[in-house]
Amino acid sequence: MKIGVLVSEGPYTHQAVDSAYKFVTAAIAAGHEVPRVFFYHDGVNVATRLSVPPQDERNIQQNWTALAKEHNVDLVVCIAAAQRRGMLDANEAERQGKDANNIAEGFRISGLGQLIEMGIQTDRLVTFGD
Amino acid sequence: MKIGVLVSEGPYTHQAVDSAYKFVTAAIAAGHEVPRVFFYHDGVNVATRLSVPPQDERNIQQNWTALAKEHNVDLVVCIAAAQRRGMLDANEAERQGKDANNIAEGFRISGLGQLIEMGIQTDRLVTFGD
Amino acid sequence: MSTLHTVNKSPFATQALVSCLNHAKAGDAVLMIEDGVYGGLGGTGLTEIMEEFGKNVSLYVLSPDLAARGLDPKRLIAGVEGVDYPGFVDLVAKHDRTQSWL
Amino acid sequence: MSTLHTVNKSPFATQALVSCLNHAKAGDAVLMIEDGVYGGLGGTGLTEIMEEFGKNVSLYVLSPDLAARGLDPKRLIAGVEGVDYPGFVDLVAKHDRTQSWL
Amino acid sequence: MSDVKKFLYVNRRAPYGTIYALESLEVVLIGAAFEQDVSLAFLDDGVFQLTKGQNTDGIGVKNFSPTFRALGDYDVQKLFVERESLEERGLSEDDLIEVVYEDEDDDWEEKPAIRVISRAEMADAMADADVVLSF
Amino acid sequence: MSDVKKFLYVNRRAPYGTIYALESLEVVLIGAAFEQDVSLAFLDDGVFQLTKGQNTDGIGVKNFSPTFRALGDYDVQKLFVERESLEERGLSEDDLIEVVYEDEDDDWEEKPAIRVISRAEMADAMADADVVLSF
Repeated sequence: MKIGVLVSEGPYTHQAVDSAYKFVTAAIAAGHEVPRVFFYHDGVNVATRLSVPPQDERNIQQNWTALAKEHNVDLVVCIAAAQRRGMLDANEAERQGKDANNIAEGFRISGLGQLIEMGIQTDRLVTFGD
Repeated sequence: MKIGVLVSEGPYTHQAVDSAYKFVTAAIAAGHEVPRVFFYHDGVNVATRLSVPPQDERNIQQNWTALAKEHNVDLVVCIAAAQRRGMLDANEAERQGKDANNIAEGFRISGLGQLIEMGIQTDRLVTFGD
Repeated sequence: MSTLHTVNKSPFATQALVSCLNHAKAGDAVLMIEDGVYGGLGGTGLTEIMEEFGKNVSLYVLSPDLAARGLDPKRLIAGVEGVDYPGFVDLVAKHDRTQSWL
Repeated sequence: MSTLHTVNKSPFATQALVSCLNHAKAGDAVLMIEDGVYGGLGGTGLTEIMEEFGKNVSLYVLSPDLAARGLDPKRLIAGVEGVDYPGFVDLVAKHDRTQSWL
Repeated sequence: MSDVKKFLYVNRRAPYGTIYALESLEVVLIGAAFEQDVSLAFLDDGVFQLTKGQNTDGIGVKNFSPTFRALGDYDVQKLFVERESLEERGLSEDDLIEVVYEDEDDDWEEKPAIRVISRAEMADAMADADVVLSF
Repeated sequence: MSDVKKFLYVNRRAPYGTIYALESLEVVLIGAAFEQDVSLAFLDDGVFQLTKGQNTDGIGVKNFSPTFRALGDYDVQKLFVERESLEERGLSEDDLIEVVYEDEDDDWEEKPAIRVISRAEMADAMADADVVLSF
């Protein structure tokens, strides 16, 4: 079965993205396909490569990047939500005249259409938020 | 009277930081002193200089930076909360081996001691959060 | 000695307002801001309890937040007073401490 | 056709669980996750209403979230079943849609 | 699975205190281009999103309430509002903005898009959806 | 104003679902160095922070509950827990972890730092504080 996942809250502050990670891992282990995870609202903050969590805590961004690589999951960060919150990739930074960017490997910035498309193309959609 | 302000939520997602801005502006206009605003939890995300809000919306970071400059308000971003969430200044980025930084002018990164000190040295402490 | 309590959550969504009122002391003030302003609405299941608490505690709503949400001040429970941001600042200064019910 | 509802808020803090139960249909399942697991606790003011809803709706808690919060499964209301993450996935697959009550 | 899915956008939160209401609307506007069967549900504090007379000048946040009125132009024709949620908040349909759409099956007559329904009907609408997006 | 202020840390939220409980504790640990009069208040869902037997292995989040037990070493001696909040949640004092401190005025005897108090006493504790920090 194809399961799409929507993450609506940022890392460390809310458990939502941890629950989503556990869920996606379990879904893939059970033989389901998770073609895409869409990050919206503060969920876009998950994609920063600049976080430095304490050594004895999980590194949320790195876990997602590794998961995406291993299981070919498309991690999409909503561009409109990302712009408000200061999440940019190199292209966006150049386009907006910003002097830095912060999106980690494995995440890509795209439009809300990717969320609708995920809803159309998957059999289930599960939302993790606040 | 000296009034300290604590901001606990991030920009655009929660109204808290907008309320704090209006409050601080009104407090200063009324002749009070706001020596420091402390940004904790997701509040640290207010300090990013990389945000690009829609043209017809307020620019939260720029408003705070301007307010700090005009009225000499010390905008302190909690270092521990900031590290988790990927908010770094140039020094921190170098120390942590990160290839970019994102803290805007007018904000400085420091420890939680600055929050306690604010509680000790001000007559009132007002928290804006979720 | 008295406290200014602020509440920024809708009483229809969370328990923050009720918990605040249960801990406020006579002579305290409660200022409802942001989504908290819905707590000042009359004609709801909460109106009676608010009127009761209002006998001992001064109840305020932040008027700009009320206007943003399209609520006419006429809808407010009797005794609930609207204040603007300068009024908010005055309330902070007037009371000995501020406690936020998040 | 049936729905899996997920609730991730404490019923003592927000109205999410009650609103969910008020909209769930016979044959639906409600999975309480994160702070939502507190909704499965017995011996509270909510226990009776939960038992009533449990007659028409299957009630689950996510066991890892229950354990994180130091709650023994023995504390759960009769009829509330613990599931792990693979069980969560199975519930999603089994029901036709998932609705999150945030 | 048919080509057209039923999308239900569930709005349970008040406007302005948090951004969810606004960002929900942004999804609806983008989603309208996908020619799916779209419904919006307003229940609990979500009904506050539709109140008349919103004026955000005093809080420095953009008033997005006029955007709801544009939904008809995007061919969004079903805004379900729960009656019990209104009543619990001391509101009635008269307190809500008007949203209309032009009915192509009825000589493009303007019709109201907001439909006040009971809690039981809201539960039916939820159970009828293929995809539920919660904000 | 005296040199020592009364700081009250108010904890009203459950652990793990959000980070507020953990980040509140981080403030308390740093604040302990400032030699102020420190109290912690646990009410509403905040009482869940102190439950025994927390095991977070299954959710991938760090278990910070042992840190509470270290508070005594930081000379934090007053953890007020509201009785009504416990009762509403089906909990009693037996369900809570033990936190002790050494009383320097009583030959360094170990004493319990957790004090279960009534809602009225909690209101008194709040009204007695100079600085209230809410998490």
